[in-house]
Amino acid sequence: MIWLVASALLFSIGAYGALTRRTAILMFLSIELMLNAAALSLISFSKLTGSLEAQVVVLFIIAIAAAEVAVGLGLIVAIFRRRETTSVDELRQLRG
Amino acid sequence: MQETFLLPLTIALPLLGFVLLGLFGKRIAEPAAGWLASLLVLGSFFLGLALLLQGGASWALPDWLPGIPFSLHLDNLSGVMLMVVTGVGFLIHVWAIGYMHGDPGYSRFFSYFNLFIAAMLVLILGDSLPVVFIGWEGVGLASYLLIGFWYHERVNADSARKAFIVNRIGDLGFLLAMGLLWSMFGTLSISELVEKVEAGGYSFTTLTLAGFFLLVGAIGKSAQVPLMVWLPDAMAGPTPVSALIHAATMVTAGVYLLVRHAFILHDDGFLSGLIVTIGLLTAFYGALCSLGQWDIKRIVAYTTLSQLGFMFVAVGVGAYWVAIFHIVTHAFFKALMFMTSGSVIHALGGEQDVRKMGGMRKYLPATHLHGLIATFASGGLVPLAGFWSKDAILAYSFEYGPWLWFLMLLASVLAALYSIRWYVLVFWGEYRGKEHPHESPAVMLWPNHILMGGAIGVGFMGLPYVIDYKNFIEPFLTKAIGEFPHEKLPVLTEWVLILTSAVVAIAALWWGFRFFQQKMPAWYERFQAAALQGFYADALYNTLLVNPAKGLAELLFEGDKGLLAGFAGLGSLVGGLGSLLARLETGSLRFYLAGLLVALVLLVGWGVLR
Amino acid sequence: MIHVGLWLPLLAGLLLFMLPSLGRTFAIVSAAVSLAIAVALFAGYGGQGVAYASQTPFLPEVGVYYAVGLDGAGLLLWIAVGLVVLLGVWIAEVPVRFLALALMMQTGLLGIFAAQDLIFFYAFFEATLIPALLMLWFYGGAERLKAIYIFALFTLVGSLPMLAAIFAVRYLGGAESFLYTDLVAHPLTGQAAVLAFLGFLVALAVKTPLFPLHAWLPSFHQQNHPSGLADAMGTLYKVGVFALFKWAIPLMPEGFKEWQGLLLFLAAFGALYAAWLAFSAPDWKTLLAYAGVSHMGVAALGLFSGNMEGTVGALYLLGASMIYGSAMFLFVGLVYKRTGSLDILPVRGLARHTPALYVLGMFLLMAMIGLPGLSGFPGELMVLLGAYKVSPWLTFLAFLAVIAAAAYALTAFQKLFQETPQAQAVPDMDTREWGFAAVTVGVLLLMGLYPKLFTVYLEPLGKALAALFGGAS
Amino acid sequence: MSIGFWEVLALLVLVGTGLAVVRLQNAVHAALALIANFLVVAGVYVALEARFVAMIQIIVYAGAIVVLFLFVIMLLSAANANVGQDLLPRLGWVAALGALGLAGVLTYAVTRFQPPAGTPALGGGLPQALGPLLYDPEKWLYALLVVGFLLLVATVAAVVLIEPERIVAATSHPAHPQQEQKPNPPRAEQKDERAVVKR
Repeated sequence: MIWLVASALLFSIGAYGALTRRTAILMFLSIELMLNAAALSLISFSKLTGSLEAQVVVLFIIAIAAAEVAVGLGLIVAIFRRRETTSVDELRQLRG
Repeated sequence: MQETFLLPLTIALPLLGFVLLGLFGKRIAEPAAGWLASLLVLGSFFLGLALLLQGGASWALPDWLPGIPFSLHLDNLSGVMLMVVTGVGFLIHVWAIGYMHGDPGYSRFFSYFNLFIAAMLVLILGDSLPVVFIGWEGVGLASYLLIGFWYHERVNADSARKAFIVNRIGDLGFLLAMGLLWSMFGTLSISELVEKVEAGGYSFTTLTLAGFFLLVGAIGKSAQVPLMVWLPDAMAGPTPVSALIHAATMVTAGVYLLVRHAFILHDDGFLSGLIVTIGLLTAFYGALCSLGQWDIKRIVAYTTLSQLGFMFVAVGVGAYWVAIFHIVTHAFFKALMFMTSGSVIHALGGEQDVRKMGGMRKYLPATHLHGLIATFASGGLVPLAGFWSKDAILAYSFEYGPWLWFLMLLASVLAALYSIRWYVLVFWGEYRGKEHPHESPAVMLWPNHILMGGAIGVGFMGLPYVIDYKNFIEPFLTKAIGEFPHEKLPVLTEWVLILTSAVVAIAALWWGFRFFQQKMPAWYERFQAAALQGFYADALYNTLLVNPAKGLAELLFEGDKGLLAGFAGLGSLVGGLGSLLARLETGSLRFYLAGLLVALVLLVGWGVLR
Repeated sequence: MIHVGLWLPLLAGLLLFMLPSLGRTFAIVSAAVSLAIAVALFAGYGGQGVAYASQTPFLPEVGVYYAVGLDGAGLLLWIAVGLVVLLGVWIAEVPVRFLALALMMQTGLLGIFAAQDLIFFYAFFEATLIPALLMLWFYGGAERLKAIYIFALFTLVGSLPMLAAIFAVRYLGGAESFLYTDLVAHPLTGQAAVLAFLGFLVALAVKTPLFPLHAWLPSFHQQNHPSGLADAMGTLYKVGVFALFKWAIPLMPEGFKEWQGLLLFLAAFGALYAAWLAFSAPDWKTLLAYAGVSHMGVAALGLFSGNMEGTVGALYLLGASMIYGSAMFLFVGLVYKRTGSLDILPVRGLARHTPALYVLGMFLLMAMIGLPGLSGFPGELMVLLGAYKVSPWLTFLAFLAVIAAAAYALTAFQKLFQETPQAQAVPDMDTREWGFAAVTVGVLLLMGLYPKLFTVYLEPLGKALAALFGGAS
Repeated sequence: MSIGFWEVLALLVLVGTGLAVVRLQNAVHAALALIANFLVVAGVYVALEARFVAMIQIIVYAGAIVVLFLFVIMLLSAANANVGQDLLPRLGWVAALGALGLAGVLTYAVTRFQPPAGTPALGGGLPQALGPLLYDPEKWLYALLVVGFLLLVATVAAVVLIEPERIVAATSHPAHPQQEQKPNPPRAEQKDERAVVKR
């Protein structure tokens, strides 16, 4: 049960970070934290309900996170090469 | 009575002329086009005559529309009308061959003319009301085309349009009559309606309403008060048009329609009173206006109006055969009057102002004779055609009420006056213009000779019973119209009436003959000024109806734009909301994330706390 | 054959759109073949009921079938559509892709009239919008975007309630499928019918167009290509009366009864209103747009009368007005070709140089204002006979438009053709235009003089509709 | 489950390193804090009978992914978190409030969770227990294959993203003209459209 609370706290901290961090890399780090919190909650539930399926799902989460990081960091590098910045506040082309 | 396809053939002949001349008009040389059209009408005449002598004919295409056949029916009533339309029509066609000589639209003219004859025949022969209506609007179309024949001038085009629109008011009455009769009886065939009306079992008030609607139609077509304004303007068309359509045939179609529906009208005090009133008003209005005109054709047009009023009175008092009788005599003498006018116009190279005429009896002896006879017939001189038919109307009016007889006598005095005024201004005095008048060619004279014969002789088929106990036309027509109880006046009264009207007509003609040769007194000048404007009826209608209607049209048009703006406003409400929301799209990633977080809190909170 | 007739125009249109080098001849051949098929179907029609019916499961789980078939009204309208498309691709001087769009639109229109499954009807009803919008988008006038916006707003917003009502009809009515036969056997009743009818009504009133939802029409016509082809197709798209007759009223007779009074009034008032303000129209397309609103008001009045005469009149008038209305737009296109403008003023006096065009215009105009003997009249008369039974006063109101129609039509006509002796010289009709004129005038006369050709097949439909309301005739 | 000393300590370390990840101004430090966090999480996994997952967590997450982060930070010299201008300075408050609210809501939610009685053993979360699940076509086999494919695609994508010019140049072909050579759509029409939307 305590690990569920821990996961909730980590998730919230990650969300806070995602909002307050202004460089893309650190924002990404915060998001990894949130992802991890979700995995933690899954493992906790696995323990509480005795289901191995949740652990399988966590494996998938980790694999997909790897893919996501590869693409995400690739994007960051590509954007940096074009605009010489990693600040997300300066990337505002998508406004209505 | 036989079922025969020859009946539609009478219509098809002039229609063929319309098609041929319309399509190949340019390739048919000038006189040929006119003769082709004329002969086709003559063919129709003989075909119709043959069928009539065989005792009538009918033809029908059942279920032309659901429950409505396309049926034609030739009985004595429609037979007489057919004779007039094709007979007089043929003469006017022939006359027009001369009159329209050299016009660039020569074959177009005859094509329209034939279209008119065909439509008029449909109107006359139709047994099913929608078929009658085809003819009814068909003659309206032909009239529109012919009034605006020289459409390059705006005034002609305007007149044509006015005639069509005003006629459409009457047509609406006709349409509503059809709707009402259909809802009452479930049939629109006149022959079946007769039986159903006799059978009874309906509300008489509703039948009165049906009669009223028919009357509205008749008023429009026959240019009665208050829809009379189009007829004088219709003189913008070529003179043969005025003679054929706006004197002899089309304008009498309203009277014909009422007579056809005598079975609806005859028992109805309200309707007959209304018809008499309208007829009287028109008779006086036309007569008075005619006395103030300077345009030779407008003079005659207003006299037509007045004579149509006489016919309406005849219908109103229940003298249906007399109305038709007057149509016949009127067709002859009024066509003659118009064509005499036309000959004079022709002689003077298109001049229509009587102030620039005069003295024509020296230049145009034959035409002068035509004019004289026409004047006498129209003025009601014994024993010309106009006298007998008018006298019959007067006699029936006396039965209806002596006051009506008196008023009608007054109207016939006016009729004598306007006829003689026309005659005097055109043929007497000295020539006041600068042209070199020349007599018309034979092709224009001969039709007039024949019409003159008619204007003299045709009245003898309807002599009063005191002279000819069993005249020809009354029983002939009554067979088709229906017998309505009618008391004959005592012999003495009848004689007194005949003599009175004869004497009065002679006196009025004589007095008018003297009066219009003098210089006009001041009171007459003032009267003339008002009469020239038709007593301001046009101005009144423009102020009261036409301009407000146009104004309302503009108002509605602007209003409709507003309606669209209103709907577009509803749309832009959504658009406005959208642009409000679009401002949330700041492009800032963190801003979006904040929104995501807030939404997440709210959603999860709602899910958990629910 | 019905399937060929239905899908051939779409295929031809797509092919032509991709290969514009096939040219106008290809479009003409396609349109002629469609018309020939429609005529052949009509000639082979046995009389009663839905003929050439065919039905294939499409989504049988939810009860959607590809079901088509034609009754008397459908055949009449197929012929009208086939004829107008043929005339349009024959005469209009437009880019080839424009013709292709018109052909594609033809399939949608034919589908609307042939569909025997409500979902397919709806699909055709909406799909037809696409080519119509594209024609306006690609080839419209300077302010076409505004017109598109309004057109799309009206039609799309209007269609949503109908979609909802379609499902209401099927599931609340208790039918097994969306097939017409099935739905008619389970009509919706009670309050649900009243609301569902309103849902249909909103969509169909836009396409009738019925006052006050006609407001999109003038700008639609003003902005469309001056050749008139798109306007002609738009005129064919006025399917509201048909859809009300075919679907809305039989499926929800109770709902219709509830709205009948209001609808009669709107139809009658709209007929007069549009005819009256058409007098102030500054250009021909606006004038014709309002004239169309007026005619459809009359047709709707007949349909809403709910008796045999009114229904027959409404359907006949619908078919006739599709032909003369479209032909009028195409005719105005011919005028535009000569004068370069569609404004009614200034006076142009064309008749001196173009007597043949003048005569053609006169025929069309007279058909448009319902002159007896031409195609507009039989329908108007039957509407009158039907409507008078139900409401004499509203009939009177609506048929005041007869007078107004004469006023606006003849006035505009006079300014275009008459007056002005020294008009600018323009060429008269060429061979191609003569062909157009001959066919048009022939059809106007045929429909005006021998309405029996179609009314014998419309009469049973009218009787069936009247029977819904216990009408004896 | 009783809450002992180690649990509390692990919780405190988790929260502490988490806060360090989101607050430290040096990105390298933040990444290192994240590694520490992940290692603790891995320990927790072991305690929760998920040993295989714990190993993967250490190898892939702490080992590979965060190291990748460190690479990029150094590659771009982006160690400083305070770059550019903060365009939304008041967002910090929103974030704090939101995070607190989220924490409260989530905590409330998870504390109300009632575990079912009599939990079966998880087999320690060893590969022997997970393997049959992962490779069972009835269960996760296809998902596993798809994820494998996804990883491949992601790898290729990353390469393409980072080296776009060279790759486009290598694959360019006369039959496929470059994007830059395409004529721009007429500008006027787009303006029209805007005008309508604005109104």
